[in-house]
Amino acid sequence: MQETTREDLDSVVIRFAGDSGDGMQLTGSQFTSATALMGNDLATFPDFPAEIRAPAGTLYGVSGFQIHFADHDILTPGDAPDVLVAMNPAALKVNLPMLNRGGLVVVNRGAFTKSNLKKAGYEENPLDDNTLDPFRVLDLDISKMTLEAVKEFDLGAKAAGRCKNMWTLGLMFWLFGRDRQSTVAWLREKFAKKPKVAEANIAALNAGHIYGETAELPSGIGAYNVPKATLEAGEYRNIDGNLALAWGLTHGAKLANIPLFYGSYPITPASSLLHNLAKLKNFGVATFQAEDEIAAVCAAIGASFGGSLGVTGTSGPGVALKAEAIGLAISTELPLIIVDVQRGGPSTGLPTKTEQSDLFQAVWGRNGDAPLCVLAASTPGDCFFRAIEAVKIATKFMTPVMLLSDGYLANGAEPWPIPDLGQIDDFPVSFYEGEAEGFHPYLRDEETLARVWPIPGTPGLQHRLGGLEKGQDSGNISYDPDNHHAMTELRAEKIQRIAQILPEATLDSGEAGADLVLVGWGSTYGAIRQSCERLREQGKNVAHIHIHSIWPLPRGLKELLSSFGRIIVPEMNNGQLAALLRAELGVNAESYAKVAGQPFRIAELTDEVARRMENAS
Amino acid sequence: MQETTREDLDSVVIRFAGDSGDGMQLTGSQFTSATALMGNDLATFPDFPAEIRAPAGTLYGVSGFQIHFADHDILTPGDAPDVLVAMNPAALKVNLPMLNRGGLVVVNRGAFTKSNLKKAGYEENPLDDNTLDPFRVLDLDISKMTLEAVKEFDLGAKAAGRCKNMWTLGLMFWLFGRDRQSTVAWLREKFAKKPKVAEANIAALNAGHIYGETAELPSGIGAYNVPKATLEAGEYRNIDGNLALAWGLTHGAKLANIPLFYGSYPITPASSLLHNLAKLKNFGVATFQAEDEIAAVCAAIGASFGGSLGVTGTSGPGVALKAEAIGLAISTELPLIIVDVQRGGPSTGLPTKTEQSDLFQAVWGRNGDAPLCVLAASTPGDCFFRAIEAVKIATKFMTPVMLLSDGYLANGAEPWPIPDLGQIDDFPVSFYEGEAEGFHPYLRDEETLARVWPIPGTPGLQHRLGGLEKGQDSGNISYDPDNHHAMTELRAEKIQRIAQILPEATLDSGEAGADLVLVGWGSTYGAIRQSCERLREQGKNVAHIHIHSIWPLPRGLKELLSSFGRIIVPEMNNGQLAALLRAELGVNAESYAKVAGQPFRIAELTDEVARRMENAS
Amino acid sequence: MTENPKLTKKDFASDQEVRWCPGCGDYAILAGVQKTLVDISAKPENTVFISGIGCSSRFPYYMNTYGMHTIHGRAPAFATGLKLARPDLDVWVITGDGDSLSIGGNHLVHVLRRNVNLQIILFNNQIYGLTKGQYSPTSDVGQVSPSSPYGSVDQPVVPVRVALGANAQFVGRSFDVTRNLPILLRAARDFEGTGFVEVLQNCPVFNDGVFELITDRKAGKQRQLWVEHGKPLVTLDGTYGVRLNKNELRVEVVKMEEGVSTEDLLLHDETNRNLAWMISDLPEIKALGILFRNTSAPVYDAAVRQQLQMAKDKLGEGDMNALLRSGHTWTVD
Amino acid sequence: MTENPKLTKKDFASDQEVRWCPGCGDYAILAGVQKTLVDISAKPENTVFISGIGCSSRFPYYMNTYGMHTIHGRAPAFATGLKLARPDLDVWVITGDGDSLSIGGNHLVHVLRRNVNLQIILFNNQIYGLTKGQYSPTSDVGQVSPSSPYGSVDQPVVPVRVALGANAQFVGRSFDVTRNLPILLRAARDFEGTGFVEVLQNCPVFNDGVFELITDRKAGKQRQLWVEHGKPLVTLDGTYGVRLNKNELRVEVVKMEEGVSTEDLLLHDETNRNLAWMISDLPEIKALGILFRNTSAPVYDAAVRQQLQMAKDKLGEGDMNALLRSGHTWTVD
Ligand SMILES: Cc1ncc(C[n+]2csc(CCOP(=O)(O)OP(=O)(O)O)c2C)c(N)n1
Ligand SMILES: Cc1ncc(C[n+]2csc(CCOP(=O)(O)OP(=O)(O)O)c2C)c(N)n1
Ligand code: SF4
Ligand code: SF4
Ligand SMILES: [Mg+2]
Ligand SMILES: [Mg+2]
Repeated sequence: MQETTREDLDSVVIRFAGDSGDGMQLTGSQFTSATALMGNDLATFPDFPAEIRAPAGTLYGVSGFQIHFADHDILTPGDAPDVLVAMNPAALKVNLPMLNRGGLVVVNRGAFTKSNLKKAGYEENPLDDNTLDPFRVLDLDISKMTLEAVKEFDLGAKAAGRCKNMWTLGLMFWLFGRDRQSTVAWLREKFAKKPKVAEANIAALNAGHIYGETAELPSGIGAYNVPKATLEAGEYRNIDGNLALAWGLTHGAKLANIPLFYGSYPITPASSLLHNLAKLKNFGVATFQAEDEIAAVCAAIGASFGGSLGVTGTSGPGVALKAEAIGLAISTELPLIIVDVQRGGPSTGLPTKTEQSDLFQAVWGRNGDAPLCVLAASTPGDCFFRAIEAVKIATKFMTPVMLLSDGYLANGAEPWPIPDLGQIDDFPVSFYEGEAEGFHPYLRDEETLARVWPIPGTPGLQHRLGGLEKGQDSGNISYDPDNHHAMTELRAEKIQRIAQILPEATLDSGEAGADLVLVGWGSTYGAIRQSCERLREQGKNVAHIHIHSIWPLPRGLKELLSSFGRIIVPEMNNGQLAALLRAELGVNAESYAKVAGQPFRIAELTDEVARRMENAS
Repeated sequence: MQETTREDLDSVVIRFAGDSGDGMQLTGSQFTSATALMGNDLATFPDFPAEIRAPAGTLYGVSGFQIHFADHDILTPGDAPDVLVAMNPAALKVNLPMLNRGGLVVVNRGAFTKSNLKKAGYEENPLDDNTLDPFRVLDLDISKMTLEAVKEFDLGAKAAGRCKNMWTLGLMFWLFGRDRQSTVAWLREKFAKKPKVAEANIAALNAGHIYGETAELPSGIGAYNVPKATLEAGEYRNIDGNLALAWGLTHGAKLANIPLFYGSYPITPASSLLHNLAKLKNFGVATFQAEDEIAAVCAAIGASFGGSLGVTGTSGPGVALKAEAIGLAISTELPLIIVDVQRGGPSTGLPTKTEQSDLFQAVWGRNGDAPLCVLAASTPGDCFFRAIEAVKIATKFMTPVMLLSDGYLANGAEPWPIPDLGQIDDFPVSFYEGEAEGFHPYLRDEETLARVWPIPGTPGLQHRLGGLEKGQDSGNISYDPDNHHAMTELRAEKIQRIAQILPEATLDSGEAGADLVLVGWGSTYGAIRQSCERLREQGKNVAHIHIHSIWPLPRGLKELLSSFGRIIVPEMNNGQLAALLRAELGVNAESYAKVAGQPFRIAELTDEVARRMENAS
Repeated sequence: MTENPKLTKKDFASDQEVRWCPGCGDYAILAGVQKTLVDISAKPENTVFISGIGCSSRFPYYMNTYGMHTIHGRAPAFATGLKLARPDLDVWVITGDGDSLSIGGNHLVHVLRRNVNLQIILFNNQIYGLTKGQYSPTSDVGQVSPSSPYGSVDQPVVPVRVALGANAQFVGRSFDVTRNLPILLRAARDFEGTGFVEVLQNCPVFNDGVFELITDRKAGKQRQLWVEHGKPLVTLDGTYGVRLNKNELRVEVVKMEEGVSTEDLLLHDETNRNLAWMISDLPEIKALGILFRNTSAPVYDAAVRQQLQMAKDKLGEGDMNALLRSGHTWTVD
Repeated sequence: MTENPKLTKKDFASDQEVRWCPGCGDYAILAGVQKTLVDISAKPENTVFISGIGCSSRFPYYMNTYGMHTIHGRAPAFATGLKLARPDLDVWVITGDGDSLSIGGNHLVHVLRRNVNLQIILFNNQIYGLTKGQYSPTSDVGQVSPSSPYGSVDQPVVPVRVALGANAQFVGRSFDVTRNLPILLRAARDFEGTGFVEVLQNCPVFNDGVFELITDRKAGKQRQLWVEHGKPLVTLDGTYGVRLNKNELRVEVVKMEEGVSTEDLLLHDETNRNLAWMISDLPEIKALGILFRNTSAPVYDAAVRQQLQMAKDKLGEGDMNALLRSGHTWTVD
């Protein structure tokens, strides 16, 4: 076998697309694993339909998985694909408009049947007219070649056909010089009980690979190589946001030295957090699938009363339902973490799409003056650390913490340097066990203003908590006007004091005093950061601040912001952080809103900022 | 009988206080009726405990009713009482601190028994030490005199004792020269089936009155007269906020020419809105006591889908529960009114106390970008007009409207010029009945952006509504990114357009360009207005703007506000409108927060503003 | 649509593509409902389908009637409001086992106890379909699912028992792929009050074959107990019967071949709530059809309307001018 | 509190003044619970009362134990979380008919079906006390109240039927002023699983005397049917008995004086859910005591704990360092 000469590329974006039933998510994640093992930096973006298994061949049934990998640090799944793998006409139709001109299209001609073309709304076969002229095309009957490859296994037509994603993956592995070994191992494990299926899939994978090696590819299409990225040294793994949250919460509870109780009701895109935690029973993690979101949060609060770390996770509509109970946790000053994996709203909205539109709800969505701490994770890996931080704040300040993630973080995976747990300080809880004499449950720490946390079972400290206002000095129900005013201020002040243990506001990139600063939060981190770099490459003097604590805001933010000529806040919502910054800091924060259920593309962000800078000058 | 000479007073504040079982609320409202009939302007403030019927004699069982009446326009129930009627030691203990020095205390010595004194925490009888030295005192054994007055009716000791509030009322009627007739008539009606009880109460009432006429009152205590106020001519009645809301909603639905459907779950202080509406069945008002707040709002939305005006009323914790469903009404663009009669928060908070702390929740308390219209009533009588406005907006713009009231408005009564209904324009709804061809339910009016309202039963226009995002041009479910962005903006823009039919921002008092403007909303109207007057009397150049539409804000508000040197926002919350003004208008709005479950006192507001003005200069 | 010519099933299908997984039991229920509407000569414009959230709750989109796809668990509340406002409409509630028995359990209980005149079809697949396969309140103990990797430990509820306990007045049960479905649905629709129908539904993706023993085209006949008022309780092919053990006040499922005669069997009495209760959760076999029907229970929306009318009859049509002047008023000149 | 000397009722009373209306049935229930705790030698520090919102839900404030006065209707959910976290605690849920059957109906159903090891005392006064007297889900049709000035038209539910329908494993009923209350509460507490006890409670302010026929010190004996396992179903003074009409599968309340002998009567079998169902809503008389008790049902919190333990036994104590390295990892040098 001759050695292939490979063209070096510094970065590639591939989009795998096919029917929901075509296994594109699996294909994508196998490609991701193999790519990660090659030492590239990468980011991914699964994009699937709301229907569980939409009818084959339809436009709305197209499932996509995009991976961006490079020889350098990257932070987003890429704006536009360089390579599109389209397993059927619908996948081609939906995704072709995104493809870069000159990009490579890999199509499975075998799926371009009359009926599929019709379902996709093609009058002509796009493989046979000039539709694909602007692109390089690998036009293959993958269906047929797959059947050929697996025929010795006698699987039956349907099961045999299902191997075509592995054939395709094999080809892609060859094209981009990835190793098949991890996928082979994975197939053997997954189909441990059906070895025939495993071997057929491996045969398909190999056949696709061999096809690349042996077939004469059309001119302009060669084998590529994306050299290793110079990532920081260390041990890496892939991680998605909901996995990182599950592990971070679990480890946070360990650092606090209390058991983790997770109450939840399934909802997209938060469900996998429940699934991940349900697997950690040997870590002492108790999960409770409640009858609804309200019961889930109430159970978590009940568990916190008992000395566990009560956590509840959901998405926007679920947070709305939990608002009343969260108010009780604020009033009773119990630790509680509410994870909001945001999705497109309002109402049921776009359940499988990403958005950042629950910021207002997180900060202000409750009756009464009801402050709590709001944190936001910015990358899948950051979810791990943010979860630990949330546990620390909740237990140290005796308060609910709302932890914001979103659909993009939840499902997107990134290579993640496995943290050295030894470097993370613990913060063990000590339950109050003081004298019964003079005791009441609202005795406070002077510095944090946190109340004591005595738990049932402690002799002599019997007490009752509740949602009625309580006397500052007695803990008993109080209708006294001045006391209510004082308690309202105290609850607000306690949350503000959390800023003291959070990092001060800092620049992510650029310099203080720049012409413009982009202020972001949450999952837009990668896009904003890279867009800033491009803008600076264009000679524009821009900086980037990324906020991880929405409430309280980081110390020094106002001062830092006031050094800039202009503030633009790009958000996947209709301008919520921008409004909050104006309300709290009195700064002139402009909004750049994208509410499309899709992450920002670096190019659109760069262009818009550049445009605004020019219009101003 | 000799003619009494009466001293003229321009205004008096009386506070009736006693056990929950003493009938103080009744006494107060009878005094109010009689006072209204005298032509005084007045305002009232009932202040009762959370317990239904707290044990007799306890401090927390004290029930109060304050009335302020005058020969001039007044707007608040008064800062501090001039007269305190204390039916027992606990009532004296709780209320004496509020009384103006030199004020008059009327006490029922008969209730100052050892056990009552002890329950109130008095070591000595305050009638016999120097506690009352700073005041004028009418020290009477009302219990005994009442028994005497009603003994011929053979009621039994308990029932006879219950007449003592009428004896007291009779005395107060005499002291302030009110007519007994309306109370006599009311007693006869109320006890129509128990004439003996009616006559005994009347006898007590008369006895109290005669006591005033004939007994020699201690020096310094005389008969008073508060001349008529020069109110605008017309027919008047007393009204409290929840009654005005009930009638306003009912009349609003009539003007819209659609039936009113009210779904609710009881909660203080909103319950009486349900009670009031339940009585209006002959107006075609359907009320539905739902199993919870969620079902209440959902049923209202269901009714709106069917062509009714769906309304749901509750207080803060209930609004929290309704948030998810309100999002659906926003997404489906159905008319809906949510009445929030605010109370002290967070959580269960201070259920019987007033507060304005649901503003954030009203504007921003939902998942996703979910805009709706938020209106706020400023006086009990204003509730009527604001309710009509809410109906108009909901039906004209096809949107939910949140109508904010509060405990103070709900329970407080004021004399109200009965409106001439002929002066209020109707705004009949026309359900869409266009062609089936090209029809979809999100066809819009170009001007208001309201969608059409076709209702079930209309042949050919069958359609499905739901909470998933819908295509702007098809009304069908759409996951298209650009469409979602456009729809998000459209929903926001529709609500902004409501400002076009609302009054422009105007000054309530004072002049543009003044040194300082007080910006208020809701039930603080009276206190702010009168405080402004006092400040101007002190030579300070201040103005007052009162906002009735929180979202959208009135047109021209930013321009108007920018004419002032300083903006202070007094609110019964921790600074919510102030934050919203900063966020939306970028103006420098300072907060003056009072979160005490109590309305502002004119004096405290005046002093605080004066203090801040001095500190600045 | 003045003359209303006889409509066909197609007339009740909307222009939206049906988006359930291939082989999903929901297709059969959709067809069954459409057939029912044809059978009863329903008018599309007077028919409304209201659903919550779930695979099953996508149902209204596929019907050429009015409809609302609302929020999770609350469909009965929306439907109650609509029915109170518009008694002239024929209102159907579509819900899943999660939608109606997990988050929406309370609304189900309350619509049933009120006996609002509408129909409820509960698609019971013993799983959360839309959120990808977590166990539901009807899942068997031990169900392995993403949220119960070691098997669920939650005791399930029996939907028709919840309904009976909530004082429901019409309780029926069927399954997806039977021709009897439209018959039962028609009875529910004809019932004045809430017609509650549980439909066992196969989810081939997340819970395939969970009802197979009952619904299998052939073997199922052994275990299907289609009850009929006045008829003995015996399964479709006569294999099993139901007998009362009078000593212990329990019902027993007996094999007919073991010498039991039809006379020994209980006769179905659809007006007897106790009997419905006792046969609602039998071992081995499944009672199907109209388990309970009480036609004499008061109907909520009718009672509400009646009070409205009574008030008008008694007090006259409301007059706001008069109302504003009720009680004490006074005049300032 | 090491030696735990015998405590008295006073030891279970907190320092807070009891704030119910004079004559409220809640006082008697409070005393009954305190007596129960004394009887079972409960430790105040290991006992927790969790309530929702309502007059009845003020209860925890008056107990010198741990407690939470939570939000309306959700007490069972808080209690479930607490019990899962802390199986060592003795957890009691206190709730009203509005709290548990109106807004909280669903949580009640779910705690019962799961059979969490705790006790629920439902104070049923057939009214919303705290919000001043609106009708509740247990109010009789025709109840005049501020929200139903023309009389309520809502059909009520029977609390114990809701419980049975939800698959509850211990169902009891009592009333406020009876000495039998502590006996029943003790049985509920001793039960492994959810001990559900409905207590008929008089609200002298808003619904005075609604249970008078049953609870009257003298006349009530006629109508109180205190059931005992294995004993015939006959009221306290022998006036009425309960007989099975085998032809119609109904139970009949019969006057003993009309020549009925005790042998004709049904014997109570507390393990028979059908019997419990049938006697749960009798005309004229009220079945009281333990209507149903199934001691062999699995207990939720125990099962959850067991899975946690199993996982540890099987996989070893979780190791985060190992977990972080599970699946594919790679090293960059
Ligand atoms: C408030 C809220 N919580 C959770 C969800 C997520 N969710 C959607 S459908 C569903 C359960 C679906 O199960 P079921 O009702 O049995 O319907 P099926 O899909 O099985 O037909 C859940 C949990 C949601 N949409 N809204
Ligand atoms: C979310 C919410 N809705 C409504 C209320 C008002 N509320 C408090 S108690 C109650 C009903 C009380 O009835 P019940 O449970 O029977 O208790 P009781 O007072 O009769 O003991 C209601 C409606 C509330 N506190 N919170
Ligand atoms: S997931 Fe199951 S219930 Fe949902 S559509 Fe697919 S097969 Fe049907
Ligand atoms: S209102 Fe009724 S239930 Fe509530 S405390 Fe008073 S008497 Fe008891
Ligand atoms: Mg289901
Ligand atoms: Mg009650």
